Amino acid sequence: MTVTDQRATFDCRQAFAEELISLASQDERIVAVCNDSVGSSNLVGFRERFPDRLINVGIAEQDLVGVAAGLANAGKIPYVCAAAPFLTGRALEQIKADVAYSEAHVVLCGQSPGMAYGELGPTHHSIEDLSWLRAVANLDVIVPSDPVQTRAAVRWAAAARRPVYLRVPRFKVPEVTPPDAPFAPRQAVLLREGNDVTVIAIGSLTSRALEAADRLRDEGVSVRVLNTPFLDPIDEDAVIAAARETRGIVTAEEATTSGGLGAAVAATVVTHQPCPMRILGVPRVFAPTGDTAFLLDHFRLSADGIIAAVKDVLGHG
Amino acid sequence: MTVTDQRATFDCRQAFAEELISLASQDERIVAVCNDSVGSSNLVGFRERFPDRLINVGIAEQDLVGVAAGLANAGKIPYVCAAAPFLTGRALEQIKADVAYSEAHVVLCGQSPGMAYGELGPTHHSIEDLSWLRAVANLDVIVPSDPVQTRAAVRWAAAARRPVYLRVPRFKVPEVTPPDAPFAPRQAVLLREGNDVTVIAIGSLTSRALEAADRLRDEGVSVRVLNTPFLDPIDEDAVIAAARETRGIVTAEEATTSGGLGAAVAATVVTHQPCPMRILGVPRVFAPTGDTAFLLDHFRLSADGIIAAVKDVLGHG
Amino acid sequence: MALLPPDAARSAGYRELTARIRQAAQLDRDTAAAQPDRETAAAAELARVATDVRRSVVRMIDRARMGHIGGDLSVTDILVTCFYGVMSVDPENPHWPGRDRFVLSKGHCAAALYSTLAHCGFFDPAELDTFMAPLSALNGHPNKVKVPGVETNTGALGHGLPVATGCALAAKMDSASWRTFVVLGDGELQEGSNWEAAMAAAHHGLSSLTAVIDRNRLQQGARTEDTNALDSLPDKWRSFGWEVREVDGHDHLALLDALSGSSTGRPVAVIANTIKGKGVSFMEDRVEWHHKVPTAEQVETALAELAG
Amino acid sequence: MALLPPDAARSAGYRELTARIRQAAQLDRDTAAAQPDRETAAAAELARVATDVRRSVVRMIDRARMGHIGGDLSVTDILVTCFYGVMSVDPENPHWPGRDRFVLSKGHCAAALYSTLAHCGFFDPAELDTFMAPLSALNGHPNKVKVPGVETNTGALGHGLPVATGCALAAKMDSASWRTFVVLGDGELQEGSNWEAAMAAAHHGLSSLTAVIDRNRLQQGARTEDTNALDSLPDKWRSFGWEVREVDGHDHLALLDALSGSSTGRPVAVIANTIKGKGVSFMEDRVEWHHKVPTAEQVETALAELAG
Ligand SMILES: Cc1ncc(C[n+]2csc(CCOP(=O)(O)OP(=O)(O)O)c2C)c(N)n1
Ligand SMILES: Cc1ncc(C[n+]2csc(CCOP(=O)(O)OP(=O)(O)O)c2C)c(N)n1
Ligand SMILES: [Mg+2]
Ligand SMILES: [Mg+2]
Repeated sequence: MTVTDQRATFDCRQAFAEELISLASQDERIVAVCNDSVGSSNLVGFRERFPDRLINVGIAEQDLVGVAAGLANAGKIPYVCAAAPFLTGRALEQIKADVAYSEAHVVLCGQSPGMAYGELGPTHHSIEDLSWLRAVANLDVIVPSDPVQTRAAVRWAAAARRPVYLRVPRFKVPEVTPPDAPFAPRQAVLLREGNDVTVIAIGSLTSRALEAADRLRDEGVSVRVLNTPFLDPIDEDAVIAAARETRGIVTAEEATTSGGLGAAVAATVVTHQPCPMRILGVPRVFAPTGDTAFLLDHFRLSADGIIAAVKDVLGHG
Repeated sequence: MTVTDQRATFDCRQAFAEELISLASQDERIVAVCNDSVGSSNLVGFRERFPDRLINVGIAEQDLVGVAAGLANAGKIPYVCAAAPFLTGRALEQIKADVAYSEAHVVLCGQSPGMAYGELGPTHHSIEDLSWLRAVANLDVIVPSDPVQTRAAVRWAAAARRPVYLRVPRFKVPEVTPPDAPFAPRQAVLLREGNDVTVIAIGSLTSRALEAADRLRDEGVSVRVLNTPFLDPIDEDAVIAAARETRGIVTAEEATTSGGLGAAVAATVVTHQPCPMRILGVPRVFAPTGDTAFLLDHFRLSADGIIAAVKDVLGHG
Repeated sequence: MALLPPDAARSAGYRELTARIRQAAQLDRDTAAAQPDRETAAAAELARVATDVRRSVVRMIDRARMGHIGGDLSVTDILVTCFYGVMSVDPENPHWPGRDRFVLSKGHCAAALYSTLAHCGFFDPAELDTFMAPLSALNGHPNKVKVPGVETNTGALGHGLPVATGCALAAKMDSASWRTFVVLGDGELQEGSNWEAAMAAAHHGLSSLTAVIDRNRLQQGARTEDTNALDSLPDKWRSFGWEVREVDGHDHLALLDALSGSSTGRPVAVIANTIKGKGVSFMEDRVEWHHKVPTAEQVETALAELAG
Repeated sequence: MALLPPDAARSAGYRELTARIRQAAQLDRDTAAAQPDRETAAAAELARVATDVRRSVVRMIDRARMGHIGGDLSVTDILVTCFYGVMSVDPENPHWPGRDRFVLSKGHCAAALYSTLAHCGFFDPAELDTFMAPLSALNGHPNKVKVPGVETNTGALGHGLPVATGCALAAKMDSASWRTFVVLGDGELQEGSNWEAAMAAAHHGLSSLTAVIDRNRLQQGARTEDTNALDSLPDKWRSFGWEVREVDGHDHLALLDALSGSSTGRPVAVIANTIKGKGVSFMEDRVEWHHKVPTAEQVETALAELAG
C-alpha cells in the first residue's frame, strides 16, 4: 500500500464549486456558463444559489465559449464549466480568437481533465489540453494539485482581468500544499528540499512525486520536489536553480508530453542550464480501456515510475 | 541583399497540386476535400481534371474532416485541403477522434500555414498547428521546406495508410533539398556538415538557416544544418548526434515554440544528451500587422536572427 | 487488446433470423398492401431480440458499475431494427466493402451497440462481460480499431453525421447501392457540426443516407426543451433539405417502414419518438437515469420487467 | 500599435448627423404612418454616408493591394444604416457600458467597418491609409484590442453570432435596454457554430438580438447555391425560433424598418438581399471580386461610378 492511499483524498470539483459560490456571493459579475454539464461540473449548488447566473447553452461548445466572450464584453466574469476534452478540443479556435486574442476576461474551467474519465476512453480524456493551450498566446494555464490550489486558482482568476485556463481535477488527490505556499504566476511551490535530483510535478502527479521522494529518502537519495500550479507562465528561476543545484530533473504530468510541463521545463533548461531530464507523462498513444488509477499506473505515472526515472537520471538505472 | 533573395523561390501550393493531380491520375481512390477553398488551395487544375473527385463541403471545417473520415471508411484516400488555421483550430476534435483515434487514412493538408497570411492577422496565422497536432496520438506531422519535399510528402502520404498532417507552404521558398536526400519518418536531411553548432530548421526557416551557415562559415564558425521534414516522428538519432558532436543546437521554425520543433528537440536532448540550445520561433504573443516577410524579421526568424542565436549558444553573444 | 474475432455460430443464426424477419415484413409489392400476419411475426422476432439486448445492457452496466442506461434502453429498438430488419452486413466479414454503414453517433450508448453487435455475431457475447474492464476492447465508447461492426469512433457528440455523410458521398461517387445509417441523440442536435453536415448532405443529394434521431426529449441534465429547445424538429430538418419521417421509435414495424429508402432523392431524417429508459418502469422518462447505475435490487427488478 | 484615439471633431458631426437622420426617419407614432418627405431626407443622408464609405473602401484596398472588396461593398449599406440610423454608440466613449453592441462576424470586410467607424469619429480617417501596413492597428481583420468600436475579434467565420448571443444574454440578465447587432455573411451560415447560437438565442428569448445576413448569394469561390445551398433561408431561421424579416439590403429605409426591435419576443434575423460588389458595375455579382484587387484604371472607374 502506498502512502497516499492512507490519506484523505478529494475530488477538487467540490472546492471549486464552493469557492465559486463564495466569490459569486461577493461579486455579482460572476456567472457560470455550461454545456449540459450542471451535474458533471458540480454546479447544482451554484444553480440553487444563483439560478439566474447559471447559463446552460446546451451541448454546443463553440457557442459555449463564444457566449462567454460576449458576456465578458458586457462586464460579466464568466466561468465556463465543461468537460475539459470538449471545452478545449471542440472550442479551441473560439478560445484563441474570442477569448485570448480578444483579451476577454473569461475563466475556462476544464472539468475532469487528464484521464479522469478513465473507462470512457480517449474521446473523454483531456491529455492534450496542456499542449493545446500553451500554444495559444495571452492565456494563463493553471493546473491545481489539490483543493487548496483549486480554491486559490478560482479566486485568482476572478481578479486576473485576463484569459485563464484552469484544470479542475476530478480524480481524487490528497492535500499537498503547505499553508504558506505562494499562488501566483511564475512562482513554484517548494514541497521538499533536496539536492540529488529535482522532481517537478503538477496535478495528480504531485502527491505521487512526494511519495516517491519520501521513499527515495529512505534509500539515501535526496529529492527536491517542486510544484508549479501555474504551468504558464512557469517559474523559470526555480527550474534553472533546480538544473544548477541538483543533478537532474524529472517532470511528471497527467498529459501528453509533447507540449506540457516537460516541454516547458526542457526548453527552459536547454536555454539556460542544460541538465539531464526524464519527462513523464502520457506517451503519444491512445489509452487502452481502464479506470484512472489503472491508466496512471499503466503509463508509469506512479511513485514507482517516478522513482525509476529519478534513478535513471542519476545513472543508477 | 541576402543570399536567398537571389534565387528562384516557389509557392509550394503549385508542387502540391501537380503532385496530387499526378497521383490522382494513377489512383482513383484519391479525392480532394475542401471548404470553399478551391482557389486558395490551388485546386482549380484538380477540379478540371477530376470534377467528380473534388468535394466542396462549404465553409464548415468540422464537417470537412468528418466527411473525409467517412470517405476513408469507404475506401477513398482523401486529401483535405483547407487553410491551416481553420483546419487545425476548428476541427481539432474531429482530427483527434474521427481521423487519428479512428486510424483513418486521411491526409490533412494545412494550406498557407505559419504566417503566410501575414496581414490578415492572428485569426489567419497557423503558428499553433505544430503544437496542437504533435499532441494528438497516431498522427504524423510533416513540414516540407520546398517544392521537392512538398511533392515527396504528397506521394508518401498516399501510401502511408495512416493519418497525416502536412503543411503546404505558401510563403515563397527556394529549393533546398539535395538530390539524394531521404524522405521518410525519423530521417533528418543533412544540408551542411559542421562541428561547432547545429542548426535544425524546418519550413520557411530552412533556407534562412542555410544562409546563416554560409555567412557564419565566412566568420570561421562551422555550422551543421539539419532539416527534419518529419517533425513527428522526428529523427532522434540525428538530434542526439548533433548534441554530442557539436557544442549546441539552434532550432528554427515558423510556429509557436511551446510544442513544435524546438520542444521536440529539447525533449530529446535533455533525455539523451544535454546540450545548450536556442529555440527560435514565434513567442507567445499575437503578431502585429504586417506581411509575412515583415513578421518573420520582426520575430528574428531570419538569417540574422539565426546567426545571433548561434553566437549566443557558443557564448560569444 | 486485439481486434475481436467474429462468432461464426451466432452469425449463421443472424443470417437465418434476418432472412426470416425480412421475408415476414416484406410488403406485397404488387398490391402495395401490407400482410398483417407476417408483419406481426416480424415484429415478434424483433421484439425478442430487443428484449435480449435490453437485458444484456442491464447486465453489462450492473457488472461495470458505469454506463448510460437510459439512452441504451431508448435506442435499442432502433439498433435492433436496423441490424435485423434493414441493413446488409456480414458479421463474419465486417469490412466487406458492399456493407451498409452504421454509425452510432450517440456513442455513450455503446452498451446497446455492443450487445446488438454481439447478438448478430460480430463477436462472442462472452466478451460483453469485459465492458470497460482494464484492457478490454469494449471501451465506454465504441472504438472501431478494436470492435468489428463499429465504423468510426464516437463518444464526443456531434461526430457521427459528418462521418456518415462522407460514407454516403463515397457510395454516391461509386454509384454503389449500399446505404448509410446514423443514429443521433436529440440533445446531440444542439451541436452545430450536425447542421453543417445536414446542409452538405442535402446539397449533395445523399438519398442513401438515413439519420435516425432518438427523440427521447431528455439530455444529460434535464429535458431538451428546458435546456435548449429543439422543437419543432421536423421543420428544422425540412428547412435543411431533408425528407422527414416521424415515427414511434419503439414500434418495430413503424421503424421498418420509416427506414426504407428515400422517396424524394433527399437524405432521410427519421425522428423516432422514444422513451429514455424504455422497458424499465422506474427509469422511463427520468433524467437521472441518463447515467445512474442501478442497485442490485433495481437490477433484479429491471431484469424481471424485461423478461416478459 | 497603441489603441487609436477618437476623433472629436468627427464624432460631434456624427452626433449631429445621426440625430438628423433619426428625426427624419421617425414614424409618426400617433398615426402609425410614415412621413414620406422626411424619410426621403433620411435616405439621402444615409446614401451620402454610404457613398463616402464605399469610396474609402476602394481607396484602402487600392493602397493596401489586398482586401475583400466585394463583401465590403455589399455590406456597406447595412453598416451605415446600423451606425447612423439605428444604434446608440458614442465614438468618444467607445466602451460606454450602455452602448449598443455591433459585431461584424464577416470580419474579412474590415475595410468597410473601419471606414464606417472612422466616418463616425471612432478614430481619425487618416489612419485608414495604414490599412494592413506594418504595425498598423488596422489589421486585415478587426482587432478590438486596437480599434475602438470593435467589440470582438473576427476573421475566422462563424464566431460573431455566439459572441453576440453572449452580449444579448448579459443585457437580458441586467434588464438593460441596449441592443446587439451582428452581421453575418451568407456563406458563413454554413458554419455550424451559427446554428448552435441561433438555437440558444431563441431558447433564451433574446429579443434584443438582431442578426443581419448579408445575402449576396456568393461566397469565396462560387455562388452559395452551387457550393452548399442555403435556400430556403427564412425557413431555416424560423425553424430555429427566430423572427424573420426579408429586405432589400441596399434600401436604407427598408433596412431602418427591418432593424427595429423584435415584435415577437424572439431574436430577429434580417435577411438583407444584397449584391456583392454593389455600386461598381464590373464587380457586381461577380465571384472573382471576393478578394481581387482592382488595377489603377479599375480604381479610377470605380471611384467615378461611386461619385454619382
Ligand atoms: C461534445 C460532447 N459534449 C458533451 C458530452 C457529454 N454528454 C454525454 S451524453 C450527453 C447527453 C446526450 O443527450 P442525448 O443526445 O439526448 O442522448 P440520450 O438522451 O440518447 O442519452 C452529454 C451532454 C459529450 N459526450 N460530448
Ligand atoms: C472558419 C473560416 N473558414 C474559411 C475562411 C476563408 N474565407 C474568408 S471569406 C470566405 C467566404 C465568405 O463568404 P460569405 O460569408 O458569403 O461572405 P461575403 O460574400 O459577404 O464576402 C471564406 C471561405 C474563414 N475566413 N474562416
Ligand atoms: Mg436524448
Ligand atoms: Mg456572401
